[in-house]
Amino acid sequence: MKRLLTVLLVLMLVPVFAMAFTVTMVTDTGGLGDQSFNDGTWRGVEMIAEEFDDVEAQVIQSNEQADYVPNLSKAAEMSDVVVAVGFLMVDALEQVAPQYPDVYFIGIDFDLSAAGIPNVKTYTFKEHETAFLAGFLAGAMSESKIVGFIGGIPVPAVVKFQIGYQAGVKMYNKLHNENVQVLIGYTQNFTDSQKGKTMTEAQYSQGADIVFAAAGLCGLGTFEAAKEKGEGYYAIGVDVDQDHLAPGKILTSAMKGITAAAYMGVLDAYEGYFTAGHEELGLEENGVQLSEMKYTKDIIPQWILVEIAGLKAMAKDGEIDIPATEDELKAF
Amino acid sequence: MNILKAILDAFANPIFYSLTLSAATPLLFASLGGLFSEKTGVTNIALEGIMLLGAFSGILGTALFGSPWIGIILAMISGAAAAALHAWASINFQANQIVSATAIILLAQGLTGFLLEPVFGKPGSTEIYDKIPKIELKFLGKGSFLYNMIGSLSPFVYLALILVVVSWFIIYKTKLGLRIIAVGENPEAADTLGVSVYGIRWFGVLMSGLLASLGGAYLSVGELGQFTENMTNGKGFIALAAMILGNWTPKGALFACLLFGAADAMNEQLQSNPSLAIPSSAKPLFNLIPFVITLIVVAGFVGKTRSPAADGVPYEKKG
Amino acid sequence: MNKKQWMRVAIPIISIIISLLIASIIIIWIGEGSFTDRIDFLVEAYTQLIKGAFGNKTAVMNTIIKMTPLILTGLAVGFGFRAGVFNIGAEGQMAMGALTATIFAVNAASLPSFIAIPLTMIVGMLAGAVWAGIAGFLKATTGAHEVISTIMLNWIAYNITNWAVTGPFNAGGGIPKSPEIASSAKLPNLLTSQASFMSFGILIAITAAVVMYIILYKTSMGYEVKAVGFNPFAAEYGGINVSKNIIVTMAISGALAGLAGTLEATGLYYRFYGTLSSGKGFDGISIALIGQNNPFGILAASLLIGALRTGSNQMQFAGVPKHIVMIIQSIIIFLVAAERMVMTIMGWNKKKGAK
Amino acid sequence: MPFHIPQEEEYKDYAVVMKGIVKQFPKVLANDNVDLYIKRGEIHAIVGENGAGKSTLMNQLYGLYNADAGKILINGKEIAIDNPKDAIAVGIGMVHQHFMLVGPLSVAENIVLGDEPTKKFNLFDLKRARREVKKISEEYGLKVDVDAKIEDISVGTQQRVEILKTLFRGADILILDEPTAVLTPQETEELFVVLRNLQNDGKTIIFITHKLNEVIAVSNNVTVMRGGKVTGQIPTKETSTRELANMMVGREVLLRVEKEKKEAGEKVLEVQDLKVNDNRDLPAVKGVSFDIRKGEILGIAGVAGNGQSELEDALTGLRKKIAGTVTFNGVDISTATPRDIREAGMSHIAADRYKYAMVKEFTVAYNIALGRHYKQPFADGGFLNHRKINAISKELVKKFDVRPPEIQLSAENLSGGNQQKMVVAREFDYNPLCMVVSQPTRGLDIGAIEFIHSTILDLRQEDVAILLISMELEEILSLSDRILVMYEGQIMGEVTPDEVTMEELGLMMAGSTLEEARSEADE
Repeated sequence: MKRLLTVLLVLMLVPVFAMAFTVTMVTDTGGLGDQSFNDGTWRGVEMIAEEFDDVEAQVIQSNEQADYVPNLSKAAEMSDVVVAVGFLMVDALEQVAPQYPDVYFIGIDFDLSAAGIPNVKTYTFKEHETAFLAGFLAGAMSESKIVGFIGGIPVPAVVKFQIGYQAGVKMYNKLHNENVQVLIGYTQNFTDSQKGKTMTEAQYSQGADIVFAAAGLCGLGTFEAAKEKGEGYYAIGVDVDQDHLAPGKILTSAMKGITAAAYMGVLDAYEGYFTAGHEELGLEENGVQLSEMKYTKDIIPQWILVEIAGLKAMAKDGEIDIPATEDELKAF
Repeated sequence: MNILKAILDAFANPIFYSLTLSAATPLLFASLGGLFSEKTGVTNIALEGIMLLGAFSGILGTALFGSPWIGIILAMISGAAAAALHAWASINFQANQIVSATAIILLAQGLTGFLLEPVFGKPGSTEIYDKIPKIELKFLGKGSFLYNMIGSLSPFVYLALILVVVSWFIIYKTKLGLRIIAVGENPEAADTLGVSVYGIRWFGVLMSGLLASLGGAYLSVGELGQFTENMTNGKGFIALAAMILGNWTPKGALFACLLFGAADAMNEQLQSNPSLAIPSSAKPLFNLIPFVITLIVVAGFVGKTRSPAADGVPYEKKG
Repeated sequence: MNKKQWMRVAIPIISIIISLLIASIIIIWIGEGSFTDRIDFLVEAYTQLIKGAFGNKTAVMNTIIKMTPLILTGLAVGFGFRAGVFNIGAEGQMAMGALTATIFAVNAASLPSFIAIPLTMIVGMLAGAVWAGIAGFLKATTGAHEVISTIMLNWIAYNITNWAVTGPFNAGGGIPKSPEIASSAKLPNLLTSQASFMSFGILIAITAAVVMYIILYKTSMGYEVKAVGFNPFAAEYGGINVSKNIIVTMAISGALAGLAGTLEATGLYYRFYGTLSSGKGFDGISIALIGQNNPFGILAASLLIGALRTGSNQMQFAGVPKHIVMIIQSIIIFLVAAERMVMTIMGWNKKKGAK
Repeated sequence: MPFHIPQEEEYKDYAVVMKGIVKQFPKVLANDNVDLYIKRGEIHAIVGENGAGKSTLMNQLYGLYNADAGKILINGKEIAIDNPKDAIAVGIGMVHQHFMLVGPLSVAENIVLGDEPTKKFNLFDLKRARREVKKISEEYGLKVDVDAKIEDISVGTQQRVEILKTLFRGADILILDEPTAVLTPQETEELFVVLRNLQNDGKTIIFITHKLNEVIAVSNNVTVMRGGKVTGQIPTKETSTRELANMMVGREVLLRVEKEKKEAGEKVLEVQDLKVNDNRDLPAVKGVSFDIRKGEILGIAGVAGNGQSELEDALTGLRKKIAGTVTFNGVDISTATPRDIREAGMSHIAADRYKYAMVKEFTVAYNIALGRHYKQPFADGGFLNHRKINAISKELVKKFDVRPPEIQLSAENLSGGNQQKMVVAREFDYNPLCMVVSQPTRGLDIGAIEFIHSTILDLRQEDVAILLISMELEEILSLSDRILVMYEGQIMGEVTPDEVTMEELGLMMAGSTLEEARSEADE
């Protein structure tokens, strides 16, 4: 009730004082420039700020785990909406949000619904669903019948990408009675792009011709490796549409709707439709998808695109249950 | 038996060798750099920072002048500048060399992170720019084992190998090298013979800047065509370890870097080898391989290494 | 206070002033508008920096939270330096200490607090001690250079801890963190303010500094450590077992770093994160050096760095990037290292020659 | 004929004239208006105690220090010598007391360093370097193996390398700072031959020493220094060691210690077939056996590098024993640690004071506690007892006349002699049964030497067994009851001081047995 009053009061005052609606994003230690969820979220926040004159957006970057609580607190003190990015912030958000009941909190890439805090909305993504389609595409496109996967640190999002990718390949094998194999490697970090590159080259040398990197900045090395390797070798991007980073060499990108989630979350808060809780965005919600394949549409045979579209429809309708864990994959 | 087969697979794979070389290259540049500095008696643990500056300046030069070659030059200039700072403090002001170097690492991390936004317009990483093209040895026959092994390498790889020979030559075959050893072992003796201790030490430290920055430039303009924050990822420290492991000789540094590169390449080959049915949750443990091997080599096979006698000891001119 | 002691205090302070001046130039450079606008911007930036570090109760608490592990890693590195060993491995020791302590603390539910808390600390310190002890042992027995071995052990620790929190020791849900520790092992809070809480870890860290001071200056053990650090040959001549001392020093150094990690796990996060150490081991090197390897100097240096780091988060609101603090820190360290440079700048550098 | 002080017009006949040299160090006035006249072609000795300012003066001539006042004339021309390069350019070469050699480099490389012959592209021409070094080494009869590494050759050879270094640079004026300190009498004699040859070749030689008989033996003129001032200039022929000693010290000195006769007691230390390796793991002590009794001084004579320091280290537990047994006071200490050995009652004055016997960064009080820092009365239950440490230190500093008597001063701020007194004070305070004393007076001035010698003799009176290792033959001869001569890790024979001559001892130190030495000396 009190909160509603506050919101009403704010809304009434807006035309009079043109008081700004402040959105503060707190990055995790990856910081801006990670070409992944920090950048994607920031893009979403910026879109709102560009769209509405009275929305101001700012960002605080965190240096270490210990910064999350103070940074979220500071952000809460000066803003109407705080966007917390990255799964490592889950505990900090749980700690901070109840202290600032008048501020909306949006969490990206983790689920805090179990805590039942009324001013927190979190989003996660069904990475395995988009990876599933990417895996199918890779399986179908592979000449060598071997495809690769490179992960950063095996955190949930990365593992879901891996499982979904493997499931996609398995699906292709089943449908076309093939035996495409998946090579899997982990760089154990999200920043060492040279390592990403050498690991990709290693997988190419072991017969893979398409490598999917779900490893943050390491993926930049994967693209470089694909470029250098030349004809017949491809990479697959992750998180955001990375196709333009190596036009024609990145078959597709397994995108998460980070930007959209951030945009929707902030917009809801701005327009007064904020609902607490959690949303897991999958194919069905258009929360994850493959990129539009701007540069590769022409090299991918039509039948593959058609089959992918079919699988996507089936997944949306719940006719395929895409696995998200190792056990589910085995059963799949 | 699978693991043995997987290891043999790796050795049979020509790319294993080219990956060994490309993993060893940045380390080798920095190791040789550290070697020059320490041979003259100035420790330089700032290699990590100098590499990072080199990587950044390499891309900066490429972005400003459109040529990665100019990027390399700029990288070397920035590396020399950082080294000059270290030299100035530790030679002329007899500063604690470890502290001064620690400061330079921090400065490099702070400065490159800070400058990304004002210079390239966004934090974290830059756009992709041109990089130095690889040297293709077409005569080996594209696709042949030998071609896959060494047929397509960055010029940096050759440069690093050449620099091993050049460094060996400078240190052991020239007048300058004789003076470098003398200053690193007994600066007072050198001083009494009219050899400029400060001059030789400045040379050594500046060389470490030039070489280590090349190692950094290799990562940015040689491998990726872009700079990302903290992209050296501790390679400078590994290079330092390689230099010590190599007992302060160019040849030793070469072997130590190759060992590390090979261990790293082996890790990559083993992780992805499908014949080893390893659950993905255990794969990260493979990344331990290079470090464990180095530790074993250091402890078991090399034992005591001997640093130049005056390494790390500031020299104060008399009078 | 004689002149020499006075200089030891004066030089770091002058270094701080000079570095802030240099940072000011950078801030003015990135500012926009007229010169007065830029000056306003500078004033605003530093106001935010100070506010962020000391502006209110929460800020002070945050500064103290930051400085707690820094005190301990600073002591760890500084203690090593005293015995002539360069422990670059505080990073790994901190992580291993925290991980082990967390594993213990997660399973400590059946123990009462007054047992669980000290026992967890001992476990964490032991783990750090063992991890550093490996390097000490290798140095003492095979002569392996501690710089190489601790660097390698850092990487090994990094990979092991990351594997542990994503694999066998994962809290579930896959986020790279361990399960929460038993409440009996959590450090009680000394202060709380809004969302922040501050455990009594700081008291432990300060106690550790005092204990280190006593060890270094009041015990025969400290005497031996210093003798080995200054002159291992003379130490051996004086009947001191140099190898044993190196191992013990490394182990104590590692125990301090392990304690740093343990306090983070049991007083701040209540669990282990893969990113827990995040460079604090390396910060320990600068802190030990700014504090001139003196436990109380290290306390002061930790406060300085902790405050700069905390304040820098707030400074971002003024539009100054976080990296500026790293630049400030690097200049301070550089000038402390090159103290003669400072003395020359201040015109104190009389003709040297006293040997 | 008294010493001739040249007038300005005569300066051209003088290789070196230093006039009114003043050099102020932060705490001492090292050179106080010093005049020095060195005639061309002469051997000129500069004598003085440690700290008299000899080395400081020479370091200015060689450009290592810059004078605060005064001028330097070389062959009559005033010249500014700002660094060694300038000195080398006017033909000055210097052999320093602490050799300035680079261990891992070869003899030839060391000699040409700084003035290297080069090939095309500025490449170092090792062949030519070897050739040139060989040539001058033969020319002056200074035999060296040009390819040997410095760290592998004897001290005597290292000195030859040092002299060759100056000759290689075409030096006409050679400064030798305490060149005989490390040589056998024979080597010293050889050195003198070399010096005379050089003199015949027209070289001018400045010879710094505190051994007065050497001054008499080799020099033409002497300048005596004390406390930074010149206290005497005299032609050698017209003076005596006694007169020089008085000028040097400023008072009458006893040149010979008086030793009371004393019967030795029971065996305290027994060494049997001891074998020890050196740092490079090569045999250094090759099976020696001896024993020491209570109240006797056993001297070990020998040229540096013949296994004495390895023997010293092995007895005191600092070095592993490869074979043999050492029994101390009835207990086998063959594998004991330094602490065990100290606990058993052996104390040790190490040859290398800076490296072993003290921690220069520690205070005097802390240095006095070294070795006993862990036990009563210095420590109590693991805690240092600073009150006791300070009280004991104060007492010892007073008793042994360590100056300045400030126990909280860092040891590095004491002079060499006072550092040694501090070490001696500590080791004496152990109340040892046996004491290993190595090079106890190296680098000390006469006053300190007198003091330390008499203290060692006091210890003997207290029935302590003393092993005295020294390269100073006079010291060995005047203090020891029995003398063992070591050569290449073996004992060449045992003699008593009154049955042997200096010459015979010298021959034994060079590898002859006592009989061979006697017959050779007779010839």
